[in-house]
Amino acid sequence: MRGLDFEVQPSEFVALLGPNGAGKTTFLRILASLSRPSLGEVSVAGYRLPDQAAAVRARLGVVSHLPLLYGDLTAEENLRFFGRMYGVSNIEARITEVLEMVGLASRRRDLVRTFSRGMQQRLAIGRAVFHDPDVMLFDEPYTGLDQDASVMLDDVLRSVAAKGRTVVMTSHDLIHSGDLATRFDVLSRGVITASATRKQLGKTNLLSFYKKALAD
Amino acid sequence: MRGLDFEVQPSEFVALLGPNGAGKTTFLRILASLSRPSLGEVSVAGYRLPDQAAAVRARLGVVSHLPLLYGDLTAEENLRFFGRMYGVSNIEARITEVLEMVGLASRRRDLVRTFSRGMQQRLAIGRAVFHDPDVMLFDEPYTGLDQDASVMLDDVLRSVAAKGRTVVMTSHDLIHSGDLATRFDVLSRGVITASATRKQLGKTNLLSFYKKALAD
Amino acid sequence: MQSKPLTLKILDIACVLILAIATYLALIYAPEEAVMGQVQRVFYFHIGTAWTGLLGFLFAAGLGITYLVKQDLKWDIAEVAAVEISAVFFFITIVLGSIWARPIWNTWWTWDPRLTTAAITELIYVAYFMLREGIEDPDRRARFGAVYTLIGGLSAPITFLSIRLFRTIHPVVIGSGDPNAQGTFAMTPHMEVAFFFGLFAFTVIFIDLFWNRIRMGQLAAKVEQMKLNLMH
Amino acid sequence: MAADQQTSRASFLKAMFAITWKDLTAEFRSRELFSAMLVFSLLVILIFNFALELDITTRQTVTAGVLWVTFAFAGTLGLNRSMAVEKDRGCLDGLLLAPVDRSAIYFGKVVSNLVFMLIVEAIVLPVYSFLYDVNLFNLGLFLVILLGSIGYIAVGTLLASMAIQARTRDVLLPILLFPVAVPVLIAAVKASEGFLAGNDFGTIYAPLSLLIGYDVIFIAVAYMVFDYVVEE
Amino acid sequence: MAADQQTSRASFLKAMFAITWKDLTAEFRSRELFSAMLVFSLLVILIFNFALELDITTRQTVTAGVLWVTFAFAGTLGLNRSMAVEKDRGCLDGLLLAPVDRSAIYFGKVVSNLVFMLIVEAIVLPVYSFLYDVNLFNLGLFLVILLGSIGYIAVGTLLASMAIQARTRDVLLPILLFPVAVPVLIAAVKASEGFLAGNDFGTIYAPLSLLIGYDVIFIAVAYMVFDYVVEE
Ligand code: HEM
Ligand SMILES: Nc1ncnc2c1ncn2[C@@H]1O[C@H](COP(=O)(O)OP(=O)(O)OP(=O)(O)O)[C@@H](O)[C@H]1O
Ligand SMILES: Nc1ncnc2c1ncn2[C@@H]1O[C@H](COP(=O)(O)OP(=O)(O)OP(=O)(O)O)[C@@H](O)[C@H]1O
Ligand SMILES: [Mg+2]
Ligand SMILES: [Mg+2]
Repeated sequence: MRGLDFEVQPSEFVALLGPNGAGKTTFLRILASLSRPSLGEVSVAGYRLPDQAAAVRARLGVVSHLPLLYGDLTAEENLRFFGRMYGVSNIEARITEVLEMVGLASRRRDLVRTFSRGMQQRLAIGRAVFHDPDVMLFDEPYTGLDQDASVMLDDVLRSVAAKGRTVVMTSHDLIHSGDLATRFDVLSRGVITASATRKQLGKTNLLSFYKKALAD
Repeated sequence: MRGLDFEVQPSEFVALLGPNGAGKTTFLRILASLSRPSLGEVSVAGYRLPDQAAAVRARLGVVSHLPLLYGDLTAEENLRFFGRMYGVSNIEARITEVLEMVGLASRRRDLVRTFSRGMQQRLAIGRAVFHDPDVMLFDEPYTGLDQDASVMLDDVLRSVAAKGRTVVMTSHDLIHSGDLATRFDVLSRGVITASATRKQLGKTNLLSFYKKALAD
Repeated sequence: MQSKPLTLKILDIACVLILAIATYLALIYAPEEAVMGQVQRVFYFHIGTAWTGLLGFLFAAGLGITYLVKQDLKWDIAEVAAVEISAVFFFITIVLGSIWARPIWNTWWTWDPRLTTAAITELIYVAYFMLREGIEDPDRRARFGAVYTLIGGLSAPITFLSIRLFRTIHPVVIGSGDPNAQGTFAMTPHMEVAFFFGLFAFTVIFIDLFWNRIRMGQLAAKVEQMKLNLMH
Repeated sequence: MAADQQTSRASFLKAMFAITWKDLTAEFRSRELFSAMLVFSLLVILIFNFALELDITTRQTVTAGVLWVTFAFAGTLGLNRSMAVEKDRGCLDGLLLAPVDRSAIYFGKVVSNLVFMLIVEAIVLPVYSFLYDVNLFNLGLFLVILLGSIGYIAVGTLLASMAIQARTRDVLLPILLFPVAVPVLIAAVKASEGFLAGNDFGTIYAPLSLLIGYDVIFIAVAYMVFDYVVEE
Repeated sequence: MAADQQTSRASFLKAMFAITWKDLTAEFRSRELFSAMLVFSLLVILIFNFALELDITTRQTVTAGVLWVTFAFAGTLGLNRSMAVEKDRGCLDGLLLAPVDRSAIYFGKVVSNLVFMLIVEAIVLPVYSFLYDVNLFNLGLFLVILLGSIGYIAVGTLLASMAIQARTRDVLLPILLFPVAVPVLIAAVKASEGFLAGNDFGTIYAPLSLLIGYDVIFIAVAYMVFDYVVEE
């Protein structure tokens, strides 16, 4: 990852687009302060990263390529554990609420390692929103989700955006991102080559904007 | 996986649909003779499974949730290895061809463990089609692919279908599957609840067919 | 690409001279030791490499701490350099010790605590290189390396201290009244000259190699950077 | 770090016990790790016995050595697995993302690893004393085992967190851990021998204080550097 | 199975060598496993000595035992990693999907594991003979090592393929393998002792033929049951 300046305003919803190997995942890991940029400045919701990463961590919800769940714990135990780590109050009520939201209420006492890929992804999303974070970093969150779960995630993201929270999401699915995001950044070979807000985009088709950005 | 009877004719393209945890992956593993059904009969392209699984293996190409690749070998070494295992003739020419097809020609000498998720998925597809199989089992093959790679995969699947080969594919992406498949099976809680060919479906929308099948 | 600084070139040449002098002092100038005979001449280099090696490990731990505080990769380059040279020196100590031991103790190796602890110390730094090998991200590699040299730097002295819990046949130079130790000898003034010059010689050689190795590390880092720029 | 300073002692302890609770819950459900460590310990003891064909008198003198080597091997097994669980589905990233002091993560893992190790030791001891007909019910020995295990786990947990982040994670831990844990093992063996032989406290004092010193130093150092091992 | 019968001998060998080639390519690129096994062997030897403080006379009699325990431990390390590589990205499924006789997979893995083990042994032997001042250059011993390694790897590869499919893959292998491999180890130790002591062939004949017997039985059994271990 070379020189890279990036800034998200509170209540922005940024869709990070780019071809395979462009560096989207690497970039999100930097935002989550799990990696360090070799050069350049990054700031999320007013905090400079990575220096102020710790300050922002409590308010961060992350969905990555891996589910970040313990296979030997049940769904509810996983949530309970992360609830404690984030100091969430009223954990039990919140567990029920979140499990219902992601449609796993009936499997709450099953071990996560027996879950199918989509069910793990659902729970990973539940885990990411559990502590009601202000900033969300989602790396291809639609992976493995079925129709119902996609609609659920759309709802989650929409309600989050409605509350004025910040979202950065990567996705190869231009339809979902096109519906939800307020800003589109195209990443290619480790640099942001184009950026446009929904307004600037106007009537332009997202796909053609994306293609054009890559062609440059 | 409960009692399950399933049959694919040569040159059919079956899209296997169903919610998370329905058993699609489990089912594909049975078809690939990597698991055994507890009950029921399954046959692929005229071979009964799992008894005649070995006979069908040479003609089988599989893309699963995992890439089935060695991280410590380069892209071309991986293909070379699998080429030898399948007894492919003229391996080197085929490697170049396949790597170009999946758009990894420039990374052919890089270790697979340095690949991004989408690049691994591309190579996994390359690996699955390397020995030009007659029957393909694809489990959510679009996962992680960018626009270009999706188009590439569409082309691959279309050309395969045009050659009269058999494909069974799971996907949560109704648009891609709707475009390609000739038959749609809906799997729910381990049983096939509905099945319709493209003709039977006629003008009915695939999404509404799917929803109806699940509602029953 | 800048060429070698002049001071370093001079130091290189000086090192060759100093090594020659040290060799002369050890092999010819110093008198033959009465009991052990000619092999005893190994002593001057045995101690020279042992001390610079051990101090080098501690020095590396210091560089590691500096890296952790400053988070600047140049300290990592220095740390690797220090560990590498010290590991080689220490290996030479063991080899020379073995050569010495052959006639004195009548064996190449014996399971004397000092020798065992020396071998274990060497293995700590072999493990250090294996750890670095297994990590790709340069920052993480540097951090892990620094942490491990620190742990190693703590462990090695304790290991050496702990041998005082054992009987040992390996002579302990400083403050030892151990009657079990075999083959301690009294140094004549000529021997002392050769001994101290040996210490001095290996210290200077360490510094020279250290400098060269740092330069090499910097060049390697530059090449790495250029490769990266080419790829993008 | 700002947030770390804000973190109060209460939330530190809460996070630490959340981690311990999670490990113990998972383990007491399956009892996998636990039984694996136990069976492995017994196998090591048997293999020792068989390979060395120890006769009764030698056996008496090597009890402490065999016990500690067994604990060390079983300990690596436990440490490796306990950290591999964190890496498998990216859980370590999950922990690092949580707004808690990183040292809470370290101490949480130390406590659960220590609990596993102590339970295994508590079973191995009577079995050993049954198999070899030696009396190991000795409060001094228990104290040494507690102290030795603390030191071993303290440095082991730190090194295991590095090892699992390397490519060779299956094999790296013993290589990193054994050589640096040597002081703790030596001191523990010496002290155990002393207590088992019923020596007077004067002779046991040295290894025991070395053990305590080692524990303190390694916990302190691990506490200070753990951030660097897991961060970024 | 129909396809298996169709598979000609040529394609069997081709598949087998493809697997071996892949393992060796990956390993000779990084030399990770290899150096890990080596360092681990040295550590085991050192630790044995340290913990047990064996005196010289005992040491001579236990050479064969210590050697084989070292090989056994290093062997588990290698087996575990070599099979873990197959599991990591689902590669084992990839192998099982290939239209080759499953026993070709088994023999391919056996050959590469055996190569690793023999290389490590080839280095450990001279080191050991240096450290213990025993002459291990003995054709009979080499034969025993070859036969013993074949038996150990034959059953070890089979058990490792089972172990990695279990949830506790990090810890299961030694527990499964050690008890099963005991006959091989005992026979190997006895035969090695015989050759080292220069006994006449009559006394060595028994353990040697036992060893060959085990090799044949283990290979035959593994060949027959490997299908069941990996399939479905
Ligand atoms: C940390 C590593 C070592 C240090 C600091 C060290 C230091 C010394 C010193 C200071 C002496 C001279 C003592 C005297 O004559 O008063 C000595 C002698 C000797 N060392 Fe070492 N040594 C080390 C490792 C080794 C090793 C690994 C070996 C052998 C393999 C070895 C073999 C010998 C022998 C044979 C002598 C001569 C003993 C005698 O005078 O009888 N040393 N060593
Ligand atoms: N461990 C690694 N070592 C070396 N290079 C790596 C490593 N991991 C990733 N890379 C490289 O970094 C680049 C960016 O990878 P990244 O995973 O961020 O891509 P991405 O945009 O998320 O792609 P995708 O859409 O396929 O997930 C790629 O070129 C990849 O090869
Ligand atoms: N190891 C296991 N142990 C017990 N149950 C399992 C195991 N693996 C999967 N299952 C169960 O089998 C069912 C089917 O899982 P499967 O992975 O086939 O679903 P899927 O249709 O592929 O779902 P998805 O769309 O999410 O990938 C699920 O209910 C799951 O919980
Ligand atoms: Mg990615
Ligand atoms: Mg699935």
